[in-house]
Amino acid sequence: MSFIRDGLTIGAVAVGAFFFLAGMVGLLRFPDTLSRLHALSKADNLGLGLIVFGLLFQEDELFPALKLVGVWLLALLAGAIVAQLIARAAIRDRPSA
Amino acid sequence: MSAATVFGLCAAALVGLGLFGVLVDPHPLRKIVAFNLLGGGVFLIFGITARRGAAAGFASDPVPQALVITGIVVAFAATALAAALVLRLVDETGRVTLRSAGSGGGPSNDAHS
Amino acid sequence: MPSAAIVPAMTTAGGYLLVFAVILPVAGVLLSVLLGGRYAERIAIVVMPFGLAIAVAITAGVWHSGNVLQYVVGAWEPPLGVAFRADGLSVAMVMTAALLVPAIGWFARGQFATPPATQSRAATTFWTLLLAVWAALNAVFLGADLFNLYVAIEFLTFAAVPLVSLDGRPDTLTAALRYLLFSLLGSVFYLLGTVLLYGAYGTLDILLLASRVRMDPTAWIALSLMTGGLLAKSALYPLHLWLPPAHAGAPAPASAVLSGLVVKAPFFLVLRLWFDVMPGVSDRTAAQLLGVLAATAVLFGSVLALRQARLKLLVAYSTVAQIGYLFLIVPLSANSQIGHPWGNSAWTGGMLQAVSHAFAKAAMFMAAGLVAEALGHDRIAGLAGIGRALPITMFAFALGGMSLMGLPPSGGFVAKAMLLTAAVGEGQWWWAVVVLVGGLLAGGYVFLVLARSLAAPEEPLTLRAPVPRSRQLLALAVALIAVLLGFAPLRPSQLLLIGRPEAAALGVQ
Amino acid sequence: MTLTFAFDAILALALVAVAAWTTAARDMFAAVAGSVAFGLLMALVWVRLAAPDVALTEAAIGSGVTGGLLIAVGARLRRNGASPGAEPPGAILRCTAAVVCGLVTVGLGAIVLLSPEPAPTLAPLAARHLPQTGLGNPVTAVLMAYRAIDTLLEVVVLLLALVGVWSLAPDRYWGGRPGMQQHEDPNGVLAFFARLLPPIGIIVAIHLFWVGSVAPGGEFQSATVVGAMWLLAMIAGLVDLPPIDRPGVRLGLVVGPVVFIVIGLAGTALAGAFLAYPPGHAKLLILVIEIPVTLSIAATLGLLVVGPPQRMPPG
Repeated sequence: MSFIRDGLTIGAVAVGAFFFLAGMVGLLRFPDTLSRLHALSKADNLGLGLIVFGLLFQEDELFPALKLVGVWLLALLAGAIVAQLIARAAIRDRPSA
Repeated sequence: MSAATVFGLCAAALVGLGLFGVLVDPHPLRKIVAFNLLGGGVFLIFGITARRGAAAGFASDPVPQALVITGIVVAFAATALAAALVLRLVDETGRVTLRSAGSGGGPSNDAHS
Repeated sequence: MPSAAIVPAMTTAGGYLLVFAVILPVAGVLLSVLLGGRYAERIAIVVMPFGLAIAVAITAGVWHSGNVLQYVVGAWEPPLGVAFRADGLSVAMVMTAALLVPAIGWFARGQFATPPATQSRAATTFWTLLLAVWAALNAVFLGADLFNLYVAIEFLTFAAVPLVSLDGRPDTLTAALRYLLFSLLGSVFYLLGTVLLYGAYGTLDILLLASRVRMDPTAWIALSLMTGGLLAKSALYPLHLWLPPAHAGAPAPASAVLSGLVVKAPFFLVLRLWFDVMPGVSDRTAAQLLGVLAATAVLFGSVLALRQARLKLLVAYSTVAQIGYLFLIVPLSANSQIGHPWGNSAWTGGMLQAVSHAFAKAAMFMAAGLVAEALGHDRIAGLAGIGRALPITMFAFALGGMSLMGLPPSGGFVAKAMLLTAAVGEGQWWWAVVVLVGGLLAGGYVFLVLARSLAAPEEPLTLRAPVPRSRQLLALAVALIAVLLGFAPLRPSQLLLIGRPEAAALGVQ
Repeated sequence: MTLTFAFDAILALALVAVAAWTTAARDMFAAVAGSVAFGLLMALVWVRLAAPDVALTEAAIGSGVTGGLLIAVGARLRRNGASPGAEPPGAILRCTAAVVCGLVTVGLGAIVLLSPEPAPTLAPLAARHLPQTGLGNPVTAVLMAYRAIDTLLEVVVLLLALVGVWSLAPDRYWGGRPGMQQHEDPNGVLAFFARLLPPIGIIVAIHLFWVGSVAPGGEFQSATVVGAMWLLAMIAGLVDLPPIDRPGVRLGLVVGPVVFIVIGLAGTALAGAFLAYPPGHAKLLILVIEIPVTLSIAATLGLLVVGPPQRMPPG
């Protein structure tokens, strides 16, 4: 039983970590602020979601598991808002505008 | 080599780096940033002291941990005061520098009347 | 051996006074913040007599019992808890602060008086921070726990730095920022040494640490780091660069606090470290090295003071020089041939220098402030005639200067004479030369000012503002204390020995 | 074992690398961003050193509030177009500094390697007296009981920093509102965020506060979250920045240390020493102190970030 749980955790966390890696590459390689932001927020939200999903298998109790989900939701919310704000600032400061 | 030793060496490097930044960076705000790195290194030494003092069922000696919490708060207070000084200085002069009429040890300090 | 009775875990009779000495001014600070500018001055004035009374009570307690007062905070015994401890050394400094702070406060009423129903930024801040400085000084002088002392010196930093930039001019802002950076750097090195000692010996209490500390590399490195940090805070050459602009730029009452009292706190901690925490760790070379810095400070600071064109900068540079004298204690007593550092007259001489300089320098800054108020400037070249216009003020300046020079019968004379005696007695005559040359140079810059002020002005001197006689008399009173200290006996003082281990066994009278 | 060691080693290297990058970065803003990343990595290190209380404090204050403050200052410097008024020091000075820093690093490293492991510790003493405090978290016991005097003085230090920051206001603005820029767009995303988050934040803060007596958490971490929520609301323009001489503001700032001192003095009468707690009531009294202290720290942190008054006082 614990073998299956561990396997699921490892799988989900590994895929999540891959998304983080992809986001990082995007951040470093993409040409302008908006596309970098795109790469980063997509990868972050998905990556963190998968990691939280993977960790849920390690939790036996309900409350800590809910806390984990709460962490993901808050990060999602903050990420979305901050991405919005950065994007607006980027459009406002765009040299052509 | 234990985790405490690894982070201890890391702390030694941070203290050196932070001190270098405080000493040579001409920009006051960056001196403050470097000072926070230096402080981080010093706090880490508390951390490894605490970790090496694990006993009585505690994974880490609580006394140095509490001292670090105090230290972090004091460091923030220092950052805030220094930042406010830098901002006021910029408002007054439009420049960010520690060199002014009052600088240096020479006798030419009577620039203002 | 009465000192053997000091147990770190015991609260002595009257020990609660030590906590009150710290908490009372803190309460004043809180009240000032709560009620705001209208009341800050009144709160400070009300707190002062009580603070003085507490200091007198502590002094009486130590003197009568002939032993340390101690308070274990929260009844949690060290090493887990924190203690406050008052020995002879603490008492001397606590008493100095308790006399000077009210005197400076009274003096400052002329400058920072708050008209009813209005608030002013500088006045509110000054009164709040004056009490904060007092609380911090008491915490430093009475602290017996290395980390508690760290909090105390940071407390002092945050109280002292804004005093420098009260007028908000760009050059004082720069001076304040530099003071802050030097001071923070000093504190962080002190903190680093503290944690190294804790990691090696498992306690922060000074007495416990003294009984456990060994001559090993950790102790040695910790001592160097902490000493280096404290030297930056006390502006010993070559870490003095921040001091002159900061002390000269602050308003006169603030300068008096900073130069007279605040720089003494890190010096005090250096003494604690070298003589109480790690008496065996310091070796002769390190002590001589510190002596070289001290001697350079005396000579270099005095020469620069001579070359200043402004009165307040001259007084500030003379602080750099006078701090040098303080640190001569270390080479002269750390490896005393008598066997115990405090058996040597350098110990008493150095402490007397700390105390008499506090009064002398405060008086000189007060006088310089009054001159600047009266003339609207403090250029030394433009002082002609001020001696006749403000005779009391210039007399106060001269008396303070007399103590700096070391002319009899001032406190500075006795202090320097004792340092000389010790230098000769220890066979380290080269420090005696420094003391003498420093005295001559001090004579030079004091006479420079006096001669200028007594000269006949080219055109009749018009004072920009009237200077109240009460403020002049206050400066004079403070200067007189510095002179009266000269009637202290020319031998190791019994009071300063209270709480020194083995002092009783030594049989010094 | 080897895997955790590898993780620690990578973490340590990353920390040093970020620090080096922060020191070397040419752009000041990059340096500020680097210091935020540094704080977050530090928080991870604290977890690895079995110090979760410190990790929370570091993340909240060391990285969060400090980072926010530095970003705000950096942005204002950039907006003002402040020119860097000084050149870096000459090569000789840099080399000397490098040698000094190298010596400090080597000396510290040597101590780290030479120090005994296990080290002397106060953990057994702290554990033995823990029942007297009624607390379950030994770090809170150190902060609020064994070394409560440090905590009391430190809260006042924070307040003094605020007095110092306020003293930097131009005279005409004394008593007025701080000058932090607000983004007043009631329908913007930020305003939405600032309406949505504070209730959650307050719950988190209460949780952190409550568990602090038995588990990692406590008044400093909780206060930071409260302060951050307040800041968010101020930045989003939902609440105005308070004038610094408003009595409520002043009361909020001092209520913590005042209650601390009052209960400490009561201890002199009831338990025989300043800041001692009568047996059996320690936990309750500590809680009574912690609630106002949390409020005061939150107010102080928030006001430290928004800076000195920059607008005319009302009336």
